[in-house]
Amino acid sequence: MSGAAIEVALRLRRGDFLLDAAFAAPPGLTVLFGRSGSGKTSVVQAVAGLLRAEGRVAVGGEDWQGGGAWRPPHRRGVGYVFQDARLFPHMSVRRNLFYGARDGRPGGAGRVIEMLGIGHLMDRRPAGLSGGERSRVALGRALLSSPRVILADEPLAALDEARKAEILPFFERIRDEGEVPILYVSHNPAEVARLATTIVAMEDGRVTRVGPAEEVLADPAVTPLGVRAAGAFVTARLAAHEADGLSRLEAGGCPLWLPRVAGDPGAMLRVRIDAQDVMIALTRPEGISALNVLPAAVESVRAGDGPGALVRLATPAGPILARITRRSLDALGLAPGREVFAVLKAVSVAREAVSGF
Amino acid sequence: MSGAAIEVALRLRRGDFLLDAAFAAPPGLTVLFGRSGSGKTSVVQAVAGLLRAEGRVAVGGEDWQGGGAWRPPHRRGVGYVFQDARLFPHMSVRRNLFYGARDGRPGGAGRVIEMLGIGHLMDRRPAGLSGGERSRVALGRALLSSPRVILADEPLAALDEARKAEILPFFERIRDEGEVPILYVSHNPAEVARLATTIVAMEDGRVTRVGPAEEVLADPAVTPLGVRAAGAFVTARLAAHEADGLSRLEAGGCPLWLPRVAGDPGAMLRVRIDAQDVMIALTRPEGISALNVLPAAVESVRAGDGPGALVRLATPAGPILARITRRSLDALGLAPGREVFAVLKAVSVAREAVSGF
Amino acid sequence: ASLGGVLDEVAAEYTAGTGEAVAISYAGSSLLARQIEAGAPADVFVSANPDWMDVLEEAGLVAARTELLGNALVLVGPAGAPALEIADLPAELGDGRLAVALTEAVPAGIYGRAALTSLGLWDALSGRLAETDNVRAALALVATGAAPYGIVYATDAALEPRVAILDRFPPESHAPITYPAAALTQAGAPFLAWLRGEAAGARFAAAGFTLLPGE
Amino acid sequence: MTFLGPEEWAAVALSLRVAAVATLASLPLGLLVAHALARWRFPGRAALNALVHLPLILPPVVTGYLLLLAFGPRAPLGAGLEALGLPLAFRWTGAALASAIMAFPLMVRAMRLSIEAVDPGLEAAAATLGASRARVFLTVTLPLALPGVLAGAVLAFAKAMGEFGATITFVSNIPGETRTIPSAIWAFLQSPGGDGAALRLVAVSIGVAVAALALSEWLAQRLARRGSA
Amino acid sequence: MTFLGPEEWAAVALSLRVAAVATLASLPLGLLVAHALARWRFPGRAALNALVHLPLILPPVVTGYLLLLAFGPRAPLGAGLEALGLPLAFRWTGAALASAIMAFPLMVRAMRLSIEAVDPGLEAAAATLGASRARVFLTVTLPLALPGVLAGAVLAFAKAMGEFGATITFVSNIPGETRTIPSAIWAFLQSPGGDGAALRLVAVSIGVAVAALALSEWLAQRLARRGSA
Ligand SMILES: Nc1ncnc2c1ncn2[C@@H]1O[C@H](COP(=O)(O)OP(=O)(O)OP(=O)(O)O)[C@@H](O)[C@H]1O
Ligand SMILES: Nc1ncnc2c1ncn2[C@@H]1O[C@H](COP(=O)(O)OP(=O)(O)OP(=O)(O)O)[C@@H](O)[C@H]1O
Ligand SMILES: [Mg+2]
Ligand SMILES: [Mg+2]
Repeated sequence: MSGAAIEVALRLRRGDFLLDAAFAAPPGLTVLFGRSGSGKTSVVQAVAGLLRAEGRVAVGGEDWQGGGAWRPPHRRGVGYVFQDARLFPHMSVRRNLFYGARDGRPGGAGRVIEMLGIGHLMDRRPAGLSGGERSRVALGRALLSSPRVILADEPLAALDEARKAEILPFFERIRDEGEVPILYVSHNPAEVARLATTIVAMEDGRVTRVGPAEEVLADPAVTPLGVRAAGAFVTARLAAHEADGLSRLEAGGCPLWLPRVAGDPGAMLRVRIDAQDVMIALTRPEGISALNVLPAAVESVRAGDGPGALVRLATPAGPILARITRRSLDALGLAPGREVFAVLKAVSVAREAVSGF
Repeated sequence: MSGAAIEVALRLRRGDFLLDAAFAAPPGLTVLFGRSGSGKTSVVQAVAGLLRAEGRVAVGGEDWQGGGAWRPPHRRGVGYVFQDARLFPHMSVRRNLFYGARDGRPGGAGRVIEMLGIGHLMDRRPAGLSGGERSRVALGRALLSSPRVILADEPLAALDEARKAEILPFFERIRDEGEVPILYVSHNPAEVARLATTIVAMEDGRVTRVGPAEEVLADPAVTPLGVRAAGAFVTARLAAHEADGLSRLEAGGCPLWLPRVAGDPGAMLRVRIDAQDVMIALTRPEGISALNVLPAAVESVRAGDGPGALVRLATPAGPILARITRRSLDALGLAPGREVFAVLKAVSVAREAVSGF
Repeated sequence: ASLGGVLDEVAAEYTAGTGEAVAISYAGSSLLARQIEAGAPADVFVSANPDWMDVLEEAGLVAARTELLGNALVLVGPAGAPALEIADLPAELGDGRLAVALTEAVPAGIYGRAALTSLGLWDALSGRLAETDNVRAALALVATGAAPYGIVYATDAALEPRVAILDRFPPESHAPITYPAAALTQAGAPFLAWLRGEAAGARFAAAGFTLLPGE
Repeated sequence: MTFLGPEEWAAVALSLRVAAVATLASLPLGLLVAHALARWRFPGRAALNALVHLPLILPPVVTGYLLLLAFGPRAPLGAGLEALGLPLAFRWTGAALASAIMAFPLMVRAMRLSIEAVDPGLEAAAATLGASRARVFLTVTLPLALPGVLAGAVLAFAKAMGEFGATITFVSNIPGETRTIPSAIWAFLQSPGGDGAALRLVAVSIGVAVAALALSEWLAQRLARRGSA
Repeated sequence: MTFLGPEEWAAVALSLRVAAVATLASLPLGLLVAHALARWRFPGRAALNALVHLPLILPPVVTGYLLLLAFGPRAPLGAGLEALGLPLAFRWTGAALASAIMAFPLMVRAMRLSIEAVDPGLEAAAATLGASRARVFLTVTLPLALPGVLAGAVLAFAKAMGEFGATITFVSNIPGETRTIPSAIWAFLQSPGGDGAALRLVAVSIGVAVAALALSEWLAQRLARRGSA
């Protein structure tokens, strides 16, 4: 596949475990997703050249291995954030951070250090750090090595929500600049939903699904992340920041109010709307605290085995998903073609769910 | 304080960092909560006797240290799940699991192993495990040592949601049996909200807030977990499991429909309702997919600096919180005393948010 | 130590003749003397160094002593080297070294030093020595070519094909080289007598030793 | 066997016995000392460390001579041990003692290095699981330090096979009792014409050592494999 | 100084020089060999391992004799080195060579143990950060193996201070040039009445070694402290 930023076709045996994974991902952030033990770290290590797998690895159009060729790890230029931090215990945090910085302090180092909140730790050794501090330094070390690809294996698992919220935009920025592809392992549905350009779902060493995040997450038939992660992406233009702390967006002519989002008026934004946060009403509701009401038509209905059902709605803003109970489905008589209203609380749209292009 | 299951008053210097933390927690699960580097692991290590802090530690009414006395770690009987797994690299998973099992295979071992999904790994060595597999074995090892207190330092951080969902009820069961107190470190608001009996919030080595989880989480003035974690607990009786997969609960005379919960009809349950999932309507909404509508009266209103506001509502089921925009607050004219309706989607109440007593 | 080999043969004959086994412990004279002092279960002591025998005698450990054997000191060079007068050594040595056992500690070295001194060569040669911990090591230096010349016992020189005897030191240039032997216990007397016997004498003579009349 | 004469065989057998006994008998003490030096803080630690290294620093003759003074039949210690049924002077047991002492610094250093490399966090983990100090040592520290224990044993065995100066000084060079391979080689080298026999013994010595090395490397590899799968 | 005579002082000074040079000069090769034995797989690895251990197994005299055969002035190797300005025969340089070779197995073993204990995951991490094999070795493996390097150096130094048999056989005993402390001690012990002088040198020897040990322990502690804070 041409235009792919990361192309991988690997075969590898580790004891009883057989890895046989192939996928190609466009520029941006590719999430490797799957249960514990499904082979995510194995794929990442093979891309870094640390596990010698058979098959092909190509990044940014360069062949790193395949057809007998083999580029050794130190010439691959990966920024690998290990699942275990793997800091050098005999070096200070500073020396750890700049170990991979080929020529001194790379530009932007200050920004990275500030974002990670590790400025006050520079002279410590890893043994004197807390778990989360260690994982932040490990992240910084990989980012500061001016990598050609970032391999991040659960980089935020040990961090608190506030810190995560500070780091996520950084990944988004790299993703949106599009120059350095990112291969990102995560178990966190919110993180995946927010960051992913492409999702690669793994199971038992094999790839069970690859596709653009929008598609994979909005496909009610495939919910590798669990049904609670189902949702849709809406493209909207940022119209104005309003006085009471809300931002007004416009999507297909409909206004959409969200808690203040980042960006200048006029910017195009991508907003993720979780199926779980959408209610369906037969008449436009009045006197209710939900601010966003979109006219919609039921496109399809998919009832599962449990009490829930996923309803796909066509709105002027694009298709969105709603997750409701089967009881409501019946009570409201929802069937394809039915005209309804989609109701969405402004505060339900997490700040993390909005990103630029 | 008498009746406390865990009592701690510690002073310790680690480089620049000063730990000065005291709290007493009743039986159940005590969450240590705080940003990375705030001293959570230090407290846990001091309770285990691995860090020699000045001060007092008493667990289950026994004094472990204080007043010159010192009980060495191996006689404290803690089941410590380390932040880094710390498995013995030269032993098989089986030998790791049963290392602390004083007399052979403790009863219930099979159940723990199955819950953790590590039965097929028993003959492997830790080097042959994935990150999540390692953390599961570490959890199993601590649980199988028949501890007098469980110290769990971010035990689930490396696990996928499905696995977490399998393990959380296990912690709940131990919590609810009440015999083995648990000190639990976590960054995950959903986990905290679901598990905590008591919350200890830490900042910079000091305890900034201790209290029953219901109080701490429902107090709009203190949201150590971030405003998105605010919520209230409602006590309800499980009335019936209905045919379409929903369970009917009764709380203060009001019916509450939730996706099927565990338990037999008649059981008393504790249901956590996130402030974020509650909408407010001036009239009882009709023709809408939300199943749960409770009559309510506004008790208090707290508008923050941002676009949001927390509204405390008195309902027949007890007080609940709603998080809405300031704009809606104004549009609906909400003020203390006002009669309204609280609207809650059945699917919004996560399965994890319901637990027995 | 220079007695190794011959002594084994002599002891084997003794065993064959009397049926009594003999165990021989080879080591430097100083070492053996110290071990005897410390209580080693030895019956007979044959020493290359009369001084150490004196020490034992003074300590009252010696039952009967006799001067068993004598030896001669020779100048050796690599096999095939032209003959050389000892007196010409200083001139011929060039920047090479003269291999010799320790001149202050090891008997062969002590004799060598005395001989060089009485020949008036000590001052010229004392700075050009390569001293070793035993005669065999000195011999090895010559045999391997590390040192062009060496002073060793005649008995050692005779059995090393890579060296040739260039000259002999006059016996009067140094104290007589004697190997005193002593019975340390009553049990040692018969073997000591055997050592002085004819069969043993023939063996020692064949190995190049001179037989001393005793006392 | 035509390659070696009966006396030479006796020396080989004796050396093997001496080296094996020296190695095995000093192993427990070596472990204890190594653990103490690696992990304990106590007064006299520096002195113990120096004492352990002494045999390395002193010329072997001196060590042998000191042994003779301490354990000779006339010395109280030696006499006492003899009364207890463990005669050392001029016996192979004494050769084993001399070899063990000469090899001790090598053994202790290797073990100590490996013990120091064991992650104290794992020992702490074992303690939280209820293991006493002794159990922690036996089940965690020792197994993880096995590469060093093995290396220490191999070094000690090799050193014991090669030890000469202290041995000959302490227990002399008595065929069948204390004439080990090195003593025999030395004796052969001293007597004119003994080079051939010396060479044969050197060859045997090398053979034994190479076999011991190969065995230890194989064991170490098994250990390593065990650790990684 | 009245404690030691000028000749004895010369022996002490010489021993220090020989031991220091032997230790420092063999350090790089020791590291290389230790790294090779610890981490590389190549044909001849077992043979190299055996070769390194040989000086431990062989009686020192034999090693000295072999050195004589290899590095004597008549031997091509020895002659070649002499032509290059590095004469060994009867020179203190030769004594250093003999000591270095005798100490080599101890040095290599200690270094190898420490190198084997370095987490390969850290070396892999360094490689992902663009470090070449040489840089990985110099910035990660070597610093982390420093305890073993230090231990190896100390062992080698101590051994070199005590080495006697191979040295005297190879370079004999020339006052001021090759008469090291052990040679002097040995010589004193040979003559009745030399014990006093020998004892004084033994004391000096112990003093030097204890100082070296103390220095190394202090360095090791600094290293350890560095690693944990
Ligand atoms: N050896 C040390 N020397 C100096 N400071 C230390 C040392 N060990 C820990 N600290 C500091 O102590 C503080 C508390 O560490 P601790 O491990 O208890 O944090 P934590 O709350 O568990 O954080 P995390 O969530 O990141 O695991 C941190 O700021 C850390 O930098
Ligand atoms: N050395 C080994 N021998 C045998 N099996 C191994 C070995 N290393 C890894 N495995 C197995 O390979 C599988 C994939 O491991 P990998 O580390 O890639 O999983 P992962 O998807 O990263 O899991 P996690 O989310 O738990 O980190 C696991 O089932 C693991 O048990
Ligand atoms: Mg992984
Ligand atoms: Mg921590």
